[in-house]
Amino acid sequence: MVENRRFLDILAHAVLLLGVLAVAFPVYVAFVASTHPSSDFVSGVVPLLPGSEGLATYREVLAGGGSTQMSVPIALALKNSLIMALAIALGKIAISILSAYAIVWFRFPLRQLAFWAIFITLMLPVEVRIVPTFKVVADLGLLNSYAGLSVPLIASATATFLFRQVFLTIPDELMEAARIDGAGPIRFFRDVLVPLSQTNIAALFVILFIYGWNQYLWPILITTDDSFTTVVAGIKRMADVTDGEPRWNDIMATAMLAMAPPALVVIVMQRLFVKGLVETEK
Amino acid sequence: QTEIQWWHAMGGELGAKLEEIVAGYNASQSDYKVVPTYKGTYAETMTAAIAAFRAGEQPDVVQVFEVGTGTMMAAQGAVYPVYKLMEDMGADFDPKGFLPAVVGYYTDTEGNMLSMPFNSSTPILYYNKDVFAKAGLDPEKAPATWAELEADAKQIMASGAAKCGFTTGWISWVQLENLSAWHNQPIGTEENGFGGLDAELTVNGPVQVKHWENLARWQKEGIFQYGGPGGGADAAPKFYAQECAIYMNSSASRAGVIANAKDFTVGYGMLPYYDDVEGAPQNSIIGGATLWVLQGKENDHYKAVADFFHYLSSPEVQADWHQFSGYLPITQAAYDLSKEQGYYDANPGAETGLKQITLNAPTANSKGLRFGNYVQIRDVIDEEFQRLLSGEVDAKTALDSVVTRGNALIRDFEAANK
Amino acid sequence: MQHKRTTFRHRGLPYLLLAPQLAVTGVFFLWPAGQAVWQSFLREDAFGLKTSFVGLANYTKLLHDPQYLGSLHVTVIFSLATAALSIVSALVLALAADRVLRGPRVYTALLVWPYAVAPAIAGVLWWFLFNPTIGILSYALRALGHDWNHLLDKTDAMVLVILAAAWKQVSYNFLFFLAGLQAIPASLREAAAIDGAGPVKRFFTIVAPLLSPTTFFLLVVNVVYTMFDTFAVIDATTEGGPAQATNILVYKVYRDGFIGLDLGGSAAQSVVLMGIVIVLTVVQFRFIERKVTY
Amino acid sequence: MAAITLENLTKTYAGGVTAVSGVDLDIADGEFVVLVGPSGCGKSTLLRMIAGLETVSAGAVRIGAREVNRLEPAERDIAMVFQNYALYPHITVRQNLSYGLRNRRIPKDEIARRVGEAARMLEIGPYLDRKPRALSGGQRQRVAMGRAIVREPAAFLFDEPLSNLDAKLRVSMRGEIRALQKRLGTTSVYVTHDQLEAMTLADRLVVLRGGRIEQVGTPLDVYRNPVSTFVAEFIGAPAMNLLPAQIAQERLRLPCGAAVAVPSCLLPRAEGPVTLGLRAEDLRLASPEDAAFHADLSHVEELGSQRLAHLRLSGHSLVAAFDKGVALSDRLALAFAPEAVHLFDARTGLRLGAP
Amino acid sequence: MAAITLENLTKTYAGGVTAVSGVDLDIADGEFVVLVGPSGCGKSTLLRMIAGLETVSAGAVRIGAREVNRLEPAERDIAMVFQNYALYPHITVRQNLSYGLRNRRIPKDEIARRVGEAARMLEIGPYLDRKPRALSGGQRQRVAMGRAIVREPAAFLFDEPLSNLDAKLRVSMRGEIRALQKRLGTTSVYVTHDQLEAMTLADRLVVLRGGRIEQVGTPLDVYRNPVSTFVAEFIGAPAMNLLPAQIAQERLRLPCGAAVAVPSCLLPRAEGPVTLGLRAEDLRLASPEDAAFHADLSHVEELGSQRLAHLRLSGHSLVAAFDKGVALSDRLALAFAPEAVHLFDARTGLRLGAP
Ligand SMILES: Nc1ncnc2c1ncn2[C@@H]1O[C@H](COP(=O)(O)OP(=O)(O)OP(=O)(O)O)[C@@H](O)[C@H]1O
Ligand SMILES: Nc1ncnc2c1ncn2[C@@H]1O[C@H](COP(=O)(O)OP(=O)(O)OP(=O)(O)O)[C@@H](O)[C@H]1O
Ligand SMILES: O=P(O)(O)OC[C@H](O)CO
Ligand SMILES: [Mg+2]
Ligand SMILES: [Mg+2]
Repeated sequence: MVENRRFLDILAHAVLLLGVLAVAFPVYVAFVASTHPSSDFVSGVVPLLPGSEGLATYREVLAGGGSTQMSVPIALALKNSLIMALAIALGKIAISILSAYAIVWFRFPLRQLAFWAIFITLMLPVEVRIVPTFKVVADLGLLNSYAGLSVPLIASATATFLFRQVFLTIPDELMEAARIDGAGPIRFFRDVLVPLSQTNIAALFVILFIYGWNQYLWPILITTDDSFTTVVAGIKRMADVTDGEPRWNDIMATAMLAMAPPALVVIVMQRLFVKGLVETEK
Repeated sequence: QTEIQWWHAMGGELGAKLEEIVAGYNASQSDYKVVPTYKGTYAETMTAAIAAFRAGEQPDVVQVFEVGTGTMMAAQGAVYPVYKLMEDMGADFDPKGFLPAVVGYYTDTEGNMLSMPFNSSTPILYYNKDVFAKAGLDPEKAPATWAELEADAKQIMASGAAKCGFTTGWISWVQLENLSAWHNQPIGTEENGFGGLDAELTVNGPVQVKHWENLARWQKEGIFQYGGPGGGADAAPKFYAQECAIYMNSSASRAGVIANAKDFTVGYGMLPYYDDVEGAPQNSIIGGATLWVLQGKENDHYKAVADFFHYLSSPEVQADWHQFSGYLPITQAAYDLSKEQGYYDANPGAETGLKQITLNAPTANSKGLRFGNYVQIRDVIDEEFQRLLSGEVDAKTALDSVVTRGNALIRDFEAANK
Repeated sequence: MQHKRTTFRHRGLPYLLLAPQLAVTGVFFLWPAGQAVWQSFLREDAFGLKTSFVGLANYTKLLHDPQYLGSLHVTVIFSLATAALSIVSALVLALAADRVLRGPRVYTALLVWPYAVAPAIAGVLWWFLFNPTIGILSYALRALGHDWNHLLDKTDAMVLVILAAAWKQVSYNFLFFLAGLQAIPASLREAAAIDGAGPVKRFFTIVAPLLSPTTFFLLVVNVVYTMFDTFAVIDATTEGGPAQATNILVYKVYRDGFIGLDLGGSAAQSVVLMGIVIVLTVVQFRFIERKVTY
Repeated sequence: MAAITLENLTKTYAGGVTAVSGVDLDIADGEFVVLVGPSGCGKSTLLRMIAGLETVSAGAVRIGAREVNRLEPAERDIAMVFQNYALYPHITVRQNLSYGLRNRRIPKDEIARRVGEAARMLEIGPYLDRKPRALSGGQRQRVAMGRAIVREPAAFLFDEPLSNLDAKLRVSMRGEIRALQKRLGTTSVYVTHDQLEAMTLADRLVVLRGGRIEQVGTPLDVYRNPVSTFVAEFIGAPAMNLLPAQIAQERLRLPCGAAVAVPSCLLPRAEGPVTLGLRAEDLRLASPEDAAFHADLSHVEELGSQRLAHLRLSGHSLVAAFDKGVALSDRLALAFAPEAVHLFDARTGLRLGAP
Repeated sequence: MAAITLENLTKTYAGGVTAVSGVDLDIADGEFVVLVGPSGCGKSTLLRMIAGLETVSAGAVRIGAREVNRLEPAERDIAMVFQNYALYPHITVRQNLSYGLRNRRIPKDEIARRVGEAARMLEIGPYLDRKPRALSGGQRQRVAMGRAIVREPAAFLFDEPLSNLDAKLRVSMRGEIRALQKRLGTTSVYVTHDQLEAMTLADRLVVLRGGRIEQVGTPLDVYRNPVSTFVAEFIGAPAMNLLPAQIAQERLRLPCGAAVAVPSCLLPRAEGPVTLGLRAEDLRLASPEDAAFHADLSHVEELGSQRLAHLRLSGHSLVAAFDKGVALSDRLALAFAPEAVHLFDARTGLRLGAP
């Protein structure tokens, strides 16, 4: 290190600790709120120390008992979220790796066109053209289905773009060596490319899982049947109450349950997560 | 077994009760099964149903609040008028058994009932008797006029019994639509829109302007606290937390009030009025929602719907729902049954709403409203009210703007439904 | 557009490989986008029972609609403020993390997880913190003399959505800045130190300019994020209010389309938004391609 | 094993660059040919056309008797060793070696035998179950060689296989490659831009320049009789000293004015300007009387075994190599043998007279 | 300009690695000292301690009269040239050169003067307004030098400044650096792992091994009298031949059994096993009778100016360098002068007897 100034080091730690606190504070409050009985919120301010109702609240929320705002048990919504997130992540990886392969290692008429047709959607979120997309999905009869929840969201080009970037960094010679070794395109893909992209695939999986899990508007729109509700979409339902008072403890418990899986994925697979994130964007 | 979908907007205690009623129905017979789905607020439920209709995934029955009536009525290929449904299905159905104040809102010009009344309400006034007592006011006497209310509120605040005088849900419904009806002021031309699609809003009259001026002033003085747009989700907690002594909202808020007001006694009163306005108090208009049947289903679905509606309008179910929720009894039979059961004696104040809508024979100004795109106009009203409260505009400008923007929406609707 | 020095010679295979992606993209992206364009020339009633062609009327209306222009204004403020807030705080954190020798990984782990929190959840959390009645932060603010009320006060509402949106985005920016900082060769900073530049001077004359590609990248990504991905944040907190003070463009598309049931107007807005996204995509793409070859 | 014949081989890239043009070359069965030349002269392109990795724009490549222009690389019966080794990073050394054989459905035991033999020959037995990343540069190089050997191809193609190694390792690997090729007797084409590597490895050297063959010959041949100043400067380190000179009256007049008598049989023409080439080791210290010319010492580099004297001669710099221990003064009297003289056309740079 | 003194300098990294231990070294004012040694021997660490980029674990660094252990790099009055040049990529060459001066608030016209002078000296005038990325490797190298020069520091520190350049450029840049330093007379410490660079540049060579100084001396000194087999193998190319041998009765018995008479004054001890070192150029062809030993020729490398004969002697390999043109048979009779003999302790590898 260039400077060995203690003051700067202490300042750096202080800034980081402050950052960690700022980042954690809302979640801490949510956790605290989830452990108090709902009556504690009717008057006054949210307490700052955990209460004793936690287990009961979570149990109740998971089973969906009693709460009419959320007419599906959260356990079911969690399952739906999981299915949706997995379908999006796996589906996107599968179609993207194939198309990136075609774009990088083949020259063919209309390649340019295919390239732009795919990449024009790179940053085009579904929200922007939500009404017609909804209509298309409805016309295809995909409302209230896992396919409807996931397929329209696997189309975006981010993953294709990542694979393209990864493939471009693979030395030309590797494919040449494989060709000399008698491998055709399929064999090269299977024997070399896929195994080589393993960590990229895993990293991308982490990112896409989070992306899929966190979807909000889309599941709200295309599910009219509560047995397909996802947990992130469902929370809004709990917060909107007519002529009554939101059940804060239930809402916050649901929020905790909704953010725990992706947050855990990030923390446990931090290395893959960072890799996936940095790569999908650059 | 035929399964029918019912999308509704009943959250909280009301939702629980609704599910109980449905469960009761499902248990009462084995041919049909009703599946209730909570779809959020009234506006969300209605728009979700419309979007679903476009996508061919509509529910059989959808609960639409009173101000959606204009839009639903105009959609002739989309809704199955209830009178016709009952007729087609040969159900045993007597439109005359319904309270006129209720069905008037939902009938076409020929007097046919288009949707099935289920939960009709009207706004009333709730107050905290303990706070009143603490402030040295008579806890048995609700303020009857706005002047009294202002005076009471000041005394309450001065005594420290509560931080604020009053709050309210549904600004548009309570403090504009009902305010107009209660003071016999027109909300729009063409008999508040009942006369045709070419109506225009007229809510920028002097009474409305004066009231909104007062609300803005009271808010600044702390007498009034805003509870948010739409239903006013933040209003109820202020009342429950004893922050505000008075709370105006739907009679159907009663269920929630009873459930949440554990530490104090609640009093009930009619909406306040300005005693210098001639003809006030007239009568309040109903709110709440009715059940609309959507087209595009198999016949057996409609059979099921008819059967279910029959069950819903039975005096027992209606009386139970009315007593639990605070919604008006929509049939004479349910009302009579409740009386018979001694419900009103045991629950003083429970009859307030009913008395209020029947206070006088409705005039053209007080029988309700029926404009196209009114759901969107409600958003406009909320926005303009927020502008008023934040000091951006004065009451006159806000209401003028409601009229201009509202009229534009009505024109859009007219154009699209030609 | 790059490809490999040697490529496979097959004719049919590449089309086969592209088929699934092209199909999904075509059906769920391009086709709806085309629909949006078509719809933007129509007027329709809510139930879709009556349709008429109105030409550019929806666009003209849009351009003269003070609500729409207001939303444009709101979007610009919201995007820039969120981007600025999250970028600056992330940069400060990244600089600190880059400086500490021990435990940067621990700090990183503690800082990155909000990225995993759904925008909707982030919105709910901050909405709860700032709830005028029971929220702990509004309580604290009241104690400090500010009567927080995002239900009425436009500034409060804007601050709320900016905080919620930025909170979630800080971790993302942090990671990129940290990577950017670590990619600056240590020898450059050492050279600058030998050249007599202290830490502050080094930051402004060497580190900041070298980070500028990262910063530019983050700026575009953050603007895209705030313009489009914060839908859920808005929906879970202010729903565009009060008085449309936080009604950003993408939220307005949804509200006018699904709640307002003004399909033509909403479609016209979609088309405008898609134009914006495509411009941003091209800008970003240029930038990425340049970096790859650099 | 097979001979390789290139006939009028030409490559024009899509962009319009003609990287190789009209190359004719016969490579005998078992011969070790090195393609050498500066960066961008088309060495890799030429090699890759032989391998089938680039299409041929004109001309033909023949391996053995077959014209292979249209064959896939895998069908040409060649093996290639790449500069970056191009080992499959995700599989073990053993799998790397056997991949090509498995693709060709060679029986398992035959694969095992060949891999074992190659491993023994290259002494990579202990690493067979490691992944390439766990190997040092030299070991990776050997594995890359091994992958080529197990295929038992008709020819080896090498594209700068040693340039990723450090100097010491490069020297020893170069010995190994040479020894191995001798032993297997496989026809080999080897690309490098390092003249030392070219000199020490080749049976025959092909010097390329701008896509064309400049000179073909044994290393010593090329060293002794470069056909042009281009080759003269390229082959040999330190590079050959080149000085402008004049021929007049059987004498060679140097820039400093000194004139050296040269037997006329060695002089290609009677008159005119030429470029004089002298190798550093062909300059020797002379007594002032014997001296062909005098030059100023600018500095000396001590290589330990040798002393390199950097000299100035009327504005031209030249280098002379001396044995260690030789004492050098500030101004040196230098001489050279007439046979050591290389003469080139002053304008075209082409060698004058007999090689 | 100033002398640099290192006293018992030691560096232990946080991880526990002791990269440099107990180094004592006096570098005279104006001297050009090269630190050389294999990768990881602590060269960079030593240099960076002088620069102030690493803290000192024990001992002292003195520049001129001052102990600088606790001074920031900027306060030490040194300039450093990095392996990757470390040019600021976002500003022009001119701004790169002047950055350090501006930080020190040198007046504008003085800055302009110094930059102009450095640019002239290094011939980078035409590139002054380019950004570094628009320069070639050699040009970047010069700019890096320029940045050091304009500072007019007490000492230059170089960390492998040439290792990113290709072979030809490296040779010419090495000449330029040497000339420049001579001209400016600035004390310089230069790190490299290339022994040739070390030999040709250094006034004094410091050979490091495992964080300790193995030998200090002029390049020729070190070449001629390596203190250990480590130095003997490291300095000189090809590396010194090392053979196990026995001393008995004033004779040196080689592995092949041959015994060579060596004057006893040259023998450090009367008896026992030793390691015999012989440089390739010290071996000469002899008549069978004169031969000290016979060896089998395994192969010859033609370098053009030289022929390197790779030989086998009872299982040991050795290399002999011959002039070009020398004819070599399959079995060579070789001799060497008694003075050419280097003897090392067979166990410790340390040089035996007088240097
Ligand atoms: N794929 C390509 N497309 C267009 N031009 C190319 C391509 N590959 C090489 N070239 C050009 O062809 C010429 C010869 O390139 P080639 O790679 O054969 O040179 P080389 O002798 O191998 O050089 P080096 O020693 O740098 O590897 C160069 O001018 C190069 O720019
Ligand atoms: N920052 C560090 N932390 C811990 N150990 C280090 C650090 N830097 C270097 N080392 C170790 O110190 C020893 C000496 O490293 P140094 O970089 O000085 O070697 P070097 O002689 O410069 O090698 P090279 O020729 O590869 O540059 C090595 O073992 C290295 O692994
Ligand atoms: O809260 P409710 O159900 O009484 O309805 C209130 C209003 O009528 C809604 O428009
Ligand atoms: Mg090449
Ligand atoms: Mg080093």
